[in-house]
Amino acid sequence: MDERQIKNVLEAALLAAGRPVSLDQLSALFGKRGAPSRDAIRSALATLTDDYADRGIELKRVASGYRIQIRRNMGDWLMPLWEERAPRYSRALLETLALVAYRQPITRGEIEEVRGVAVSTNIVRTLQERGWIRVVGHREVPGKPAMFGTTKEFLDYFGLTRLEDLPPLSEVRDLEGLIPELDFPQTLPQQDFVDGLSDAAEAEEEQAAEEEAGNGVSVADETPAAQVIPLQRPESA
Amino acid sequence: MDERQIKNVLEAALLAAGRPVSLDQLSALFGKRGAPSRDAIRSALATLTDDYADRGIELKRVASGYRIQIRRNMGDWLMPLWEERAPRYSRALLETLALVAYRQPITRGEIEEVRGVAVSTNIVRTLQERGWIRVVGHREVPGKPAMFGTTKEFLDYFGLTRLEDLPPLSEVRDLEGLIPELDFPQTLPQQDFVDGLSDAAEAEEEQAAEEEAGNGVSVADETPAAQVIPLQRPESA
Amino acid sequence: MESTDKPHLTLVPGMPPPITEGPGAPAQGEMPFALVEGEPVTELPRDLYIPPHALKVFLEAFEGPLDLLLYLIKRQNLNILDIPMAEISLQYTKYIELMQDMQFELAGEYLVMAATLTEIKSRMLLPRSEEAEEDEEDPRAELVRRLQEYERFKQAAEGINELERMDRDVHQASGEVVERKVVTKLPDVTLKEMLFALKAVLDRADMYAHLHVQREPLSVRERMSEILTRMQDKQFAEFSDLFSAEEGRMGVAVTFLAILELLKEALIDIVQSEAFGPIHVRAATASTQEPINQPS
Repeated sequence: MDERQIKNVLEAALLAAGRPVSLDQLSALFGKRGAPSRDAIRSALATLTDDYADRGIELKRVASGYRIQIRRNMGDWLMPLWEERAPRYSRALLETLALVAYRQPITRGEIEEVRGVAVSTNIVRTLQERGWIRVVGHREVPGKPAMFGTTKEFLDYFGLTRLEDLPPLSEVRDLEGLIPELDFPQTLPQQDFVDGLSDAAEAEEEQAAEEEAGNGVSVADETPAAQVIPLQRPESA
Repeated sequence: MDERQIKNVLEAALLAAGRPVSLDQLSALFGKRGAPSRDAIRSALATLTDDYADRGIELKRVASGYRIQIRRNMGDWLMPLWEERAPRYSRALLETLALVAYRQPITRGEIEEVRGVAVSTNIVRTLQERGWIRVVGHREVPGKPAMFGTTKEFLDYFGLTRLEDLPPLSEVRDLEGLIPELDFPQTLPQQDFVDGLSDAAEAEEEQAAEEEAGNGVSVADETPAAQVIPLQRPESA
Repeated sequence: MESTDKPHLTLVPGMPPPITEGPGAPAQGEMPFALVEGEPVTELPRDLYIPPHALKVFLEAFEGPLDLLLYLIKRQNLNILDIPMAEISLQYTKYIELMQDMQFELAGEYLVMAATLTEIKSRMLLPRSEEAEEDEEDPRAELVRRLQEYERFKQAAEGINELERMDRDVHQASGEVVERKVVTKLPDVTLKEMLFALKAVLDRADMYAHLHVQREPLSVRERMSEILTRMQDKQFAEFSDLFSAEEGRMGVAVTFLAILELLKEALIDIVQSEAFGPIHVRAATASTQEPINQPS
């Protein structure tokens, strides 16, 4: 049995095990008669180490034996492999975001007043971590509550150049009427959005439907709204 | 980025994942800017296949992507590593699985019709738990029985890329001598397979497979194993 | 079991794998299909007689009546297309009787098959007119079709069993990942989703009117946030610094409205330390509330 063969068996064993294998265990693979000496095995392991020298894997000796591991410097490359998909945002979060956008600077208490329910710390934290809202000051009332405003990242994400590009509230109020202007798919009842928000599959279908329907027609959220929506400035009250 | 680097990333990713990784996922490792083309990735995978040619491991293409696996002929060597033997499956289970694979979508009643005996709930449950079959719909007959189909995991487990890779069903021997008026289909209609591939992703993979074949890129399963590893069988103790 | 005309029996489920080493091991290619009292049975009985102690194991090896019939046909090297019905149904019935004598838990399917065989046999024995013969198909046809169909899938099952199987024939290769950098892909939100959420909340609260949300254009709201942010960075800002000539008349107006609104909401203070001196803007603090010169 030549070294190449020994090396092949060792490599297969280490990769099959996916955990450290001791020299004894490696040696036991070859049976008794005609088994390579421990030195021969060590030498084959050394060659294997050299084989991996400029590769993304390495042969490492650890307490309980030898293992083949992914080199540390490969970590960044492999990140997409472990990518986890976060669950979709709740309706409460979207409502909070919308209120911050339209009513900034606004405190949590004021959001709660409009929504009629408490806004969880979690929602505020999620929106801050996402970089869409930030604390812009504190209101001078007891407790000095933080006031939130939207960020440039928020505008970038939604393809807006300025906050003003958001449709005025009067039009949000009458979203159905706004739909044609926004190139919203006509067939999509409003209910679908509100109720279906948690359903990722549905949302994907919607998106697919839009792409299909939109032969050259830009979808509202992908195009700077300024070009798409010929909105009038809201009348002052 | 030269091919050696691409190859190193791919190898590390496949070994790190410990499961099949699709071409899309492999492609995503390289980010967007300056990413190698799919052809470059396929070409690197082909080189990797060649690298492993006389080794104990091989790059295999299965339904859900590529995986690096220990070659079949290494099994005897590595036996001491496995603490438990792979489960044996009963003929009843394998026959049921065969019917689902070749005749999907198929109901339990239809399986029983061919096999001439009742299919135990246990078998169906085991196959579902293994993730090899799943309910793909219900037949519009009284009782609305579930129809079963095979999964990508089934293909992965048996080292197949698509259903067509299954060994062909034996042809029905000619009945003409006995009953000329009977018109038996000579071969299994191809639709049996094609219908089963309702999964769009699967269809895509197939296309990719075809493209790959067209590129003249050979992957492990196309290489005769005999040429590959000239290892002796381990001596019996 | 090398020739194909011998029965296609595989190992009885639950039996140990074939012994390939050690003394007394059967020669290569001769696989026991069952172990009876520890002794491997490598050959199927040539005729109906089966040692009683082996019968149960033997019969359990069949997957049903079709499987048993296929075995009977193959054992006698008969052409499946030309089954001698009388002989086959006799043999089949004898096995059924054996099973019943053994109190073998007999599936109903076996009895149904026995009845079918008897029926076919009787139909074949009955004389038929030429006309009838033309109309009727061979009574064996349906049985043959079922046997053939079953045989195909029996072979297909064997084919699947021989496929390179994960964890049995091949194994996933994996390297250890010492440190995993897990990233979470954040959910996507569309503008529409947000707008509909807003509409929902407004509809629900119906506080549209008294919120006076549309009192100021959004640009003023945005500017309010900007000014407040500047106040956070530095305690003071010079009033004139808040305006940018490049924004034009409209921009100046927006900034001015924003400052007024902030002032009204008591979010900023405006201070002027001396007449005609520079006006400073600062974040409001309850303790440092001072009289201010409010520009009008």
